[in-house]
Amino acid sequence: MNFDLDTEHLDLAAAAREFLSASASPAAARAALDGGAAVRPGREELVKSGFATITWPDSGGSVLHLAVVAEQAGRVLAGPSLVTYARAAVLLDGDEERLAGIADGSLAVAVVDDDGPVLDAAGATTFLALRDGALVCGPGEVTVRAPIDATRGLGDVALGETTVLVPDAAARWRRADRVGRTILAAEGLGAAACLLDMGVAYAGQRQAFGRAIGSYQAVKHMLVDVYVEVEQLRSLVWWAAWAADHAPGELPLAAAAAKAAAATTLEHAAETAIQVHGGAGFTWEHDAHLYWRRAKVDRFLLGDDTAAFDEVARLAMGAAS
Amino acid sequence: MNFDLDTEHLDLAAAAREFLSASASPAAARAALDGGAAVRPGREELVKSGFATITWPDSGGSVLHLAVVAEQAGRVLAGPSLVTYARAAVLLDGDEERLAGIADGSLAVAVVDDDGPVLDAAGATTFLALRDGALVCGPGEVTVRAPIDATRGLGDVALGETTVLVPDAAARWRRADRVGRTILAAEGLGAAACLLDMGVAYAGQRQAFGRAIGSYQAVKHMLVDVYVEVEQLRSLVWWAAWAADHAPGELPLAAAAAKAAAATTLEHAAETAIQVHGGAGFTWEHDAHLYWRRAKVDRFLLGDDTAAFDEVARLAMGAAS
Amino acid sequence: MDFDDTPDEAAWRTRVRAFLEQSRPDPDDPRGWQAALYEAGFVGVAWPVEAGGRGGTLMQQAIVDQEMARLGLPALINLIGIGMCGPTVIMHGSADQKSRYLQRLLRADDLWCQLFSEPEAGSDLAALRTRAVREPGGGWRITGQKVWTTLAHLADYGILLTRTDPGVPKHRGLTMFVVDMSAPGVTVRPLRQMNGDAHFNEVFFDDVAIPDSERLGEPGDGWRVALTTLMSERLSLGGGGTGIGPKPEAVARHVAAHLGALSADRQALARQQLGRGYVAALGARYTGYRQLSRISRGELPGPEASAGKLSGTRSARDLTDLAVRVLGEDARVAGDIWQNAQAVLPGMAIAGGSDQVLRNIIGERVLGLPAEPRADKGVTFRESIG
Amino acid sequence: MDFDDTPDEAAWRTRVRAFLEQSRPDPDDPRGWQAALYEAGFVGVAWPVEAGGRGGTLMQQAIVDQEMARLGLPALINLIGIGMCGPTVIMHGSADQKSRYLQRLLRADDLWCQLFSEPEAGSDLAALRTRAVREPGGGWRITGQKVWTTLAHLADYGILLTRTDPGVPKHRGLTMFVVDMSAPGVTVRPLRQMNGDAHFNEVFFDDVAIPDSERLGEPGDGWRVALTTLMSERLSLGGGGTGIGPKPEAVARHVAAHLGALSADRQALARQQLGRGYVAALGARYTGYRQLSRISRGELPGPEASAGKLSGTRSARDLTDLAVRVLGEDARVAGDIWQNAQAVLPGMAIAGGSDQVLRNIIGERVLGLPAEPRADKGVTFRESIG
Repeated sequence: MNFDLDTEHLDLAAAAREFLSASASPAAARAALDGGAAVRPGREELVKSGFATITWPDSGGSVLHLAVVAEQAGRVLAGPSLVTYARAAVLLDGDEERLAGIADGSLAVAVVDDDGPVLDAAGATTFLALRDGALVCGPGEVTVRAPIDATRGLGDVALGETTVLVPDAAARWRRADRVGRTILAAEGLGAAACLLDMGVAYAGQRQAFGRAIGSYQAVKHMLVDVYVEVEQLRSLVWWAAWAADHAPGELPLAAAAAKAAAATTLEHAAETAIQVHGGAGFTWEHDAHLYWRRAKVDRFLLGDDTAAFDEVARLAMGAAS
Repeated sequence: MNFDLDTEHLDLAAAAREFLSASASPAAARAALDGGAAVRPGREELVKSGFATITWPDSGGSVLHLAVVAEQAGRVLAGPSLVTYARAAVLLDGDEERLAGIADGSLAVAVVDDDGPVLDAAGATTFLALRDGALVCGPGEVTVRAPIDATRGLGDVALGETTVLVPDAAARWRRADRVGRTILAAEGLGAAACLLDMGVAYAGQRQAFGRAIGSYQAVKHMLVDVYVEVEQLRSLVWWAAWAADHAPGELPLAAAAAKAAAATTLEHAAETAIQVHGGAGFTWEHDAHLYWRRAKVDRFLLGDDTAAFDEVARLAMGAAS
Repeated sequence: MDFDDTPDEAAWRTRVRAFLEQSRPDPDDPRGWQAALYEAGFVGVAWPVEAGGRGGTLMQQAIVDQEMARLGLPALINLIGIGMCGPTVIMHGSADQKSRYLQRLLRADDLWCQLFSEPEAGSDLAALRTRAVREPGGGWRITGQKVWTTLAHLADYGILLTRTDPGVPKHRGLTMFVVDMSAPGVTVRPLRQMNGDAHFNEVFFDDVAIPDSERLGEPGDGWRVALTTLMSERLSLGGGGTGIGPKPEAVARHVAAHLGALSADRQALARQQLGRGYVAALGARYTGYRQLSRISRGELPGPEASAGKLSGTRSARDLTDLAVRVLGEDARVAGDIWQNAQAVLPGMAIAGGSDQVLRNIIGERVLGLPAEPRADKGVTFRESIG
Repeated sequence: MDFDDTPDEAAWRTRVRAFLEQSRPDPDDPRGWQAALYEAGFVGVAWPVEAGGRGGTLMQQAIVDQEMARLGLPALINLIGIGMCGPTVIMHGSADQKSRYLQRLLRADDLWCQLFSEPEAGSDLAALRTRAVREPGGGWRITGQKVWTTLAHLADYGILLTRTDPGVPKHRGLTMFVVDMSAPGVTVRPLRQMNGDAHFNEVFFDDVAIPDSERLGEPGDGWRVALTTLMSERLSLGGGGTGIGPKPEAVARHVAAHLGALSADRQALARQQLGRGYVAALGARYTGYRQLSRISRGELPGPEASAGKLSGTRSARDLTDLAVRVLGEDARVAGDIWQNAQAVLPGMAIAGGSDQVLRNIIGERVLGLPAEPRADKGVTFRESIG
């Protein structure tokens, strides 16, 4: 058994971290929220880096590779989401022209899930959707909505004239959804791990009543509970990504579990980080609320946490009976 | 505003405590569980004391009086439950003969809720039930079931030939149910408060690493959370009892809230007490598990906690719209 | 047991209600609104007459508060002054200070703020660093920074806790002053919270002069003076923290309006979440009534009054979360009042005593559990900051 | 990344499986079952050859454990001996002790127990009071009481932690022995747990003689010896606490069987509770695989291995609660396996390190948060007990 990242993955993580932390940051997320500054790194830089298209046919990358990158993207609240690229790769599998268009930056896509605001709709010109069981593609009118987390680029999409790309695409759509949930969970993992680091660092340094607040059980145990959740989320993300690459039969359960765990873990990590930071933690200038905003949005993306828990239960009971 | 017990209630509580702690105890509950010893104080002593029939027409007592007694009964895990008497008083209102029979010990009643095991079925000879909207009364065959908490006397009841006592009794039945939930919550309050006392006493005295374990935040804060819940449960029990006596319009919400809060608070108090007591807390000889057993049974009596929360929500939304 | 007013209370309530029902406060003139209420006798009800108050009872004050809330009237602008600063001046001020400040405070001629917390002194307030240095002439010079100061941008005066002697243990080297917020060297900077609003301020003191006559209490006695302030805060809060977060009735109304759009499964889940939050909110509300009953009998609220805040932050969080969830697809974007409410709540668990500090207080002072050994005991402030 | 065996591991698994699949253990002869496994080479796999073991890897041992669990075969009777007592003798025993004890232990000729906890020394193990007094002839006399001793009623030997010097700080005055459980003065009394079963024992020592040759490690060095034992416990647990409580698959099967009897609302609630518990259980399981991967690479599990126990006690509680709830009306009475499972769980949060102690360990040793000041530091044991 070797359920751990290999050297290759660790090198990839380091490279992604270097690129992403130079091009995105909580400060950029704040600027996007505050004055409508562009989301960073943005589509252009992201595809240029090659990280977004790592699961493209010729890139030789796996979903696990993309998950490793996505964790780093989550740490710095990068946008647009790698979820969008992960889903596009599955949906457009075989459509070399469009995949090349995304990779060279000429095609800006978003994936339309339901009637609600769409992830990465801001700046997208081409939309992929499931209509009557067919994968369709077309332009759309985007109304960007007032953001909770501006890096998610959510907007309402009114689809224009669409073309059918794949007539019988339900299975493909479901796989894209599950790979997307896996990558969403990986971004959540990065954000949660970053919040934990922030909390631990502050608790180790901030003094109250003559000692570091992290020495008090109330603070220490709060952080430990987050640590346990973050590590278990990490395990679920790896499992889901591995299943996407190697065990399609395990993907439905693994992806739903990862999605659900990411939603609750990130929310818990964000609320704990704010609490540990005391007064400073709920100021605009502190980074904590930017991650908290991410948590409040992400839990509702690609189906909400309630739907994911429900799916886990149905799959578990189905497998058991 | 005088939302507090009066001297009269406090005197009653003291008298009830004296009687009940002399006649019942966790040790008696353990003996009942272990070797099938009789439940204490038992029907005979309980009616002789007058406390059980305090809401009888001529006793001049209110539901609040009975709630005050019930709290003390809960503290020592007394049986049978005062819930049975509280409901009988409402159901048999006007039926002087039967009420007198219960009061002089010649009639041993239980109230049948649904198809499941019935509270205080053990030793009962006469059963009250709602059949097609009518209050009926009759003998029954009791099969006592293996107890979780032996003091609850749960058994399956096969009703024999019944007589209709009140033809159109739905409203009366509902009121009896709500008064019963109030008294059940009062017993739960007593049990939870006793568990809190046990936990606080132990945490103040037990030493680890050179100081009392109650000085550690992990233990202290656990107990504080229980304290807050217990005091809020107390407020809800008083409110529900007061509403039963003076504000029937508030009783449905108050009784459902008290029932729900009692279920969760008692369970939380029991689990915390066991945790605080460490190894000693999960031994047979320690009293904690007897209260824990009470918690595990009571949450399912007179409708479970889930049903009570659902009812609170429906009533709240009904009142709001 | 009853929820009724005593005859005296009922008479008072009638009088209050009659006045309030015909009042039409101008939203652009909060000072005028408070002044009008003061002239009518409904501000500082429980303050002594010689302090400009009415010499009434805490219950009478609570009735005024209840009636104002019931009618949805705007809160008093000088809330901090009335609840915290004024009582401190009453207890520790000189006759001169009392005559200059108290009536004007009640009438909102002057607005007040409370300058205690600092970036490095939150839960551990006594660790504050703002220095007051005595001048040869007897006056004082203040340098330092305060934070989380409500109303500082409008306030005329503030009560200011400073360190005058770093050479003694931290609780013993503090001194309290009244500071003129328009004095040279005082800078107020609004502080944005995570929801984007700026309810609080940072206040900087750069060599600000305060005459010795503006001292409150003896030099070195500032901690005892500050405890009066904090005790008064508890008194003025009343109701056991039931004011935290949205009213449960408002959430129930909102959920009821959106319930029909949800699937049957989601409706069942929403009812569970609403029921749990609602029961907790009712528990806190009726526990607040027990505290009010004690006040009605003339007793003072004890440390157990903080219990409502502990459960209140929790139930407010759960109820607000539900309110957001029932928005469905719109829950992903901002623009709804519940989204904003959600972003206020994390601060609630910290402001006015963090959950952790409140649990310590209740554990030790209500349950009688032993305190933790104090690492900073007997150490001088100077040593403690290394 | 893969979940596959290495070629060596796969070959080993094939061999193990072939043997286990044809084995037919007699439930009335647990010693015989262990002996048969030992003769086949599947007990003490990772123990050194000179200790009677096979000189194999921890991963090989883990594969044996996995295959036994997969086939539902009975656990080894001498689990405590193999996991905790034996490794302690290997590390600290004399050549004579090793030759007398180790192989017999692996073969279940002798059963062993571990005598550490006392009524007054649980989480704070080093506060133990059982006294060992040196006799003029060099032997020792033991008086005191141990508790929570698994298997003491069957054990032939035990490793016994005693206090030999109350005049030094508590960690320094301890000494470890091997005790013959049939020695005069040893009394074993079963201890019933809250579910009515008696898995543990109290053990009383009334002036029990132990020769000095049965000492494990130097006098006063008992704490260091005990740490070896506790470290071995962590090693032998593996899998990150996923063994706590019922298997999530079993709960899912049970819930699925009862779901049809519930209302649609209750079904939705049940699925939420199952989903939450199941996700937590999967999270713990796959985190356990990460630890196993480390073992497979030859690394030792660190303090983070305790994380699974923290979440495991929680998810086991929630899943078992659901399993009871779906019984409907029958949930009010006993007689179902889930009712019994429920009554075992409160002990799980305490046994093998309370949740509070584990959180301290992870907080300090994994997250690097500062330790609390120790009230008992440098105080002699005699002083500490007043």
